[in-house]
Amino acid sequence: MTFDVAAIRKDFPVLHRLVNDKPLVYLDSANTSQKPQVVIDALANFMKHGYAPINRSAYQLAAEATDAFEATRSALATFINAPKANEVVFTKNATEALNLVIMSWGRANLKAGDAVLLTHMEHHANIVPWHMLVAERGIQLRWVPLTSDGQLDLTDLDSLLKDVKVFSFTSMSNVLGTINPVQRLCAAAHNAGAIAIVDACQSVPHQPTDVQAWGADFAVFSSHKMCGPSGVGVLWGRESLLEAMPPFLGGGNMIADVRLDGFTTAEVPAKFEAGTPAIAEIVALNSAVKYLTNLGMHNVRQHEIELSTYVLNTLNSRFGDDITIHGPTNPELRGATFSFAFRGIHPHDLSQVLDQTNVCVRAGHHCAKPLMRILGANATVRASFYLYNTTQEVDALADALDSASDIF
Amino acid sequence: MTFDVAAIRKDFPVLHRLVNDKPLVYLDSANTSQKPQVVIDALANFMKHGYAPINRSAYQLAAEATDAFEATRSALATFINAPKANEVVFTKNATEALNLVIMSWGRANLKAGDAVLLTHMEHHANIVPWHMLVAERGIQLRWVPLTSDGQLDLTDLDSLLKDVKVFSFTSMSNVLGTINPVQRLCAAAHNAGAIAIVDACQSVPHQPTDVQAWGADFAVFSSHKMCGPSGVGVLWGRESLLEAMPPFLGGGNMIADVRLDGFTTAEVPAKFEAGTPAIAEIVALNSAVKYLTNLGMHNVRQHEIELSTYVLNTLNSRFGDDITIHGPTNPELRGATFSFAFRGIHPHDLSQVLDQTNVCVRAGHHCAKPLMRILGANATVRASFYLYNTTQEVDALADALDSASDIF
Amino acid sequence: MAGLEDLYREIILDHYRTPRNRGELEAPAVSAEGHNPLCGDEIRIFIDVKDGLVSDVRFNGSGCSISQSSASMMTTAVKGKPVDQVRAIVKRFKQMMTLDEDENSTIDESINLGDLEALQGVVKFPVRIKCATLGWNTLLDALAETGK
Amino acid sequence: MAGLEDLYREIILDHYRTPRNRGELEAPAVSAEGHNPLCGDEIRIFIDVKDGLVSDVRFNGSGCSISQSSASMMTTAVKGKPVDQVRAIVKRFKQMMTLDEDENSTIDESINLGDLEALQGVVKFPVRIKCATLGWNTLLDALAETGK
Ligand SMILES: Cc1ncc(COP(=O)(O)O)c(C=O)c1O
Ligand SMILES: Cc1ncc(COP(=O)(O)O)c(C=O)c1O
Repeated sequence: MTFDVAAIRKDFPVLHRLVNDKPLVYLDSANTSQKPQVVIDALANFMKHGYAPINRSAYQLAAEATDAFEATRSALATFINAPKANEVVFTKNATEALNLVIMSWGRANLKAGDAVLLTHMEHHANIVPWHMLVAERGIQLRWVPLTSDGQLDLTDLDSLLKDVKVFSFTSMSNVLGTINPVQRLCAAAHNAGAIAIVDACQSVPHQPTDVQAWGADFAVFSSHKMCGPSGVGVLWGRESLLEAMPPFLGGGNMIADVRLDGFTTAEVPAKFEAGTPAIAEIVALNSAVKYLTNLGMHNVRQHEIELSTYVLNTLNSRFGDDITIHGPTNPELRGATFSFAFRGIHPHDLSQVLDQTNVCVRAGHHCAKPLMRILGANATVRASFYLYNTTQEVDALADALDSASDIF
Repeated sequence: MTFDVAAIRKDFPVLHRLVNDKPLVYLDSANTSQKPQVVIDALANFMKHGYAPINRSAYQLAAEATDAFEATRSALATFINAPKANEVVFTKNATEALNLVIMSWGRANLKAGDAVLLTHMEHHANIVPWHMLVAERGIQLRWVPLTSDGQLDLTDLDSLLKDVKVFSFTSMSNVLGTINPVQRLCAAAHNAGAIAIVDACQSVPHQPTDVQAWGADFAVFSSHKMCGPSGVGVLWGRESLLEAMPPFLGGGNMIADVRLDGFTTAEVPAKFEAGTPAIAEIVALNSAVKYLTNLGMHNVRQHEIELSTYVLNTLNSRFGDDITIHGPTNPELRGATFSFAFRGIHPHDLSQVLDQTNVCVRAGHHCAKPLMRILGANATVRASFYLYNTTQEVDALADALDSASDIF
Repeated sequence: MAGLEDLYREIILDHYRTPRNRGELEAPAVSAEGHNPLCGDEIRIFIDVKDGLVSDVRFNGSGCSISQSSASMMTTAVKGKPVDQVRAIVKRFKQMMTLDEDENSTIDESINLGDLEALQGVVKFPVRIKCATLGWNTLLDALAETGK
Repeated sequence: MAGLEDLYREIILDHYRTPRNRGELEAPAVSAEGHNPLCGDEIRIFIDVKDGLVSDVRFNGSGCSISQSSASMMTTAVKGKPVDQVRAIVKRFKQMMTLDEDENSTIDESINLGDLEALQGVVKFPVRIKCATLGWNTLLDALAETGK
């Protein structure tokens, strides 16, 4: 099967929207992805004909809703090759999933002086909760530095990992596009006696995922970046670790019993799913997983390697020294997410000009301020591509960049 | 305007679904409500034509999405008469909202020995997080008891409130239907020097809400119980209290700056909204608020008083001593949520039989196990009515109850 | 009532109305407690194991017709049986309660569930499977207690 | 470029390319720092207040054309003016930057914003309003510092 982008684009209604009579060139999928019609339909149809509470009621409508809800859990387990469906915990976004692991596992296992290893390319979601735990517990943070082409500098990894209890890192940088050697990093963590938490937000939507091959202990990602509805995040964790962890949020569904003087918790995953979840969105997420599975994640990855090659060739040949593209230059080592500096034009101004031709890119710090400081920038422009993007859209980006020079 | 239930029912597609050739009699709205077509359309249309990240990107699509998102915040502020839109914080459900207040305000303000007052009719969401804080901080919990007809017994309120730092209570019981005198309780809390947290989950969807008239300090509720999408909760809090509170979840959007050695927080409400929110769902929630506002919350309340009157008359006259309905007998003092015991038939069996005629009721402890113990039951059957329910559906419930006696 | 015959068979209702082996046992008998957090059902199983036999068994607690009758039928099925055979019966019963058979475990056809077969109908009502298995899982917990 | 004339007026680009009053001031001058968490822009405003006059003002930091030009134009507008008048100018400018006028505050028409009127076009680009007001809010913070 060849990957038919033209056919795929038909599945995404928003790509046919004209803004000021011009089509949308959506290059912000690293931020959040667009939604195919099947996902929108699944959501609307469930809300129309099948909406009901899950878990707590015995009537048929509720039983059907529960089955549809749990089917997504199983589908996700298969999608990331998790050993068991009950290792999949639903949260509101990847950020909550990270906070859950960091606070629940962290409070139970980390004490003053314990070391945690992060990297210089982490998203705030994998930094700020650790800072909160530093303030609360007096743990210490260490950082894996970067090479000049935006890869992890692993020269001193073993000494950095010495006495470390947790190594928490991103599988792919949301700024540089760098794909990290997750399997190797998990093995190094385990060798050092640490657990490995993988922030898989940027890789799960874009390439095949196998948490067992990774050898990870926890992984997190978000529905909204993988063609699914907003409002759903996923935490996968090894069952034995999840079982040993204290609960995170307290309330309905996460309990076995509640008395005036205390409570006992339910089994995983319920233990970590307090309150009414995003029922309809989680049901509809299954359609996104099916959509991606049908396309084939290997094909998605291949498409993005081809796009990346085209992006690098086009921008470098058209703009030469006027453009500085951050991150690896080898498309095999990166995803199709490109942060760049262009002719000294401030990113905010640049994105504003690009928007005049409907080229939607993000300007800012991309929730990675420590990395921005290392790049020596307050902000960058980031163009991020996904399965529905085309080489013509790369050309549209390049044309729009050209026109920015008219103003500044 | 008269309240035209027949017209309203047309707005809810699921109510026209036939299960085994019979229409659905959905009596589980205290658990989660059904969705009108306008909300489903708003969600689907936004996902089709307007989906984009909020807050962090400058292009037009994102600016429009941000405006739509923030419009819901303002609409909610108006709906509950909050002084300022930025006092409205989005969470994933009311449970997260309660955990946020309890953990963030609680950790900053409560120390060992401090007393917190709850009531015997609280939902687990307003009990378990407090138990977690008891374990973490050594605070002590006190409880307002109930009268025999399921109202708060306020005889000793002043002595119970002595030296209490927080009084946290539900505005309406999700089991008994009891409507509590929120304004009086907030005033009593303030007199005693305590803050007042109102779990408004069961009242916001069913009657007009005015947090200023209440004099509350915090209030929480859920979108999914008020005709809105699943996956969205709301915390309202006084600006000065929110501003003084430490953050809850750490990550993107909630920061002003992040460095390798620490972070500073954004202003409220961003400070409490880490990560990508339920963008599309929050946008669509605005349609639910508009829908309810157009119906008029006074009319909704009036309709439910009429329904309650009919429920009490019908069940008592048809079943006499065979039925025990918990909670107040005066429809003015209660919402249209009825827990009952019937002819000694176990609630689980009863709800199973009712389901044979598509009468959807919940059997269980309704996330209120302490209250169940006080009622002397492991479980009850609960039939809860909403704006789309009719007196014919009350009759259907009664008929279904009758048929249960054939089996047991 | 149409549709419910499979669930509420006469023998099930009989055990519900007239439970067998209801009560408690004194030490040295051991006991275990089970909860169904979904519906609040609670059950306690007492067993007396002597010379490798489950010489006596009792249950109490409260719950729906399915959980109570299943526990009652369970007591009659295991009372007086060797522990090994009891475990085999539990396994066989739980297999019957599974919608998707576990491919790796073979079904021991030599075990005749007898009256317990009446509970087969519960499988069509997935929410009730936990009710039917509550007493059985609690029995396993009680057996584990005897090993301590 | 079509559609952007309102945003990128010539005078704005001029202040961006050739910022006025860029730099720092030594104590006893005071300073304050402002961030735009959205885009990472940072600005620092230094002011020297003597005898009720903002006798000198400087800014540095980095940011987009709108934040930098607005800060530059702001320095020229307030330098040498009495503190009261400076506050009035800030208020007037922020009114101009508001889409919905605050009904309760009257507009002081006596204050002529001069070149600053060029920034009016920013209002059509709501995301950029925070860029335009960054320097001004930071100036208020710096004024508050002088009171300490
Ligand atoms: C690498 C990475 N980690 C974490 C997140 C946070 O995800 P979310 O906003 O869905 O919580 C993101 C996306 O914003 C990301 O790119
Ligand atoms: C009184 C009350 N409080 C809290 C909750 C929890 O709401 P949610 O499940 O939306 O978090 C509910 C509903 O389940 C409720 O009825």
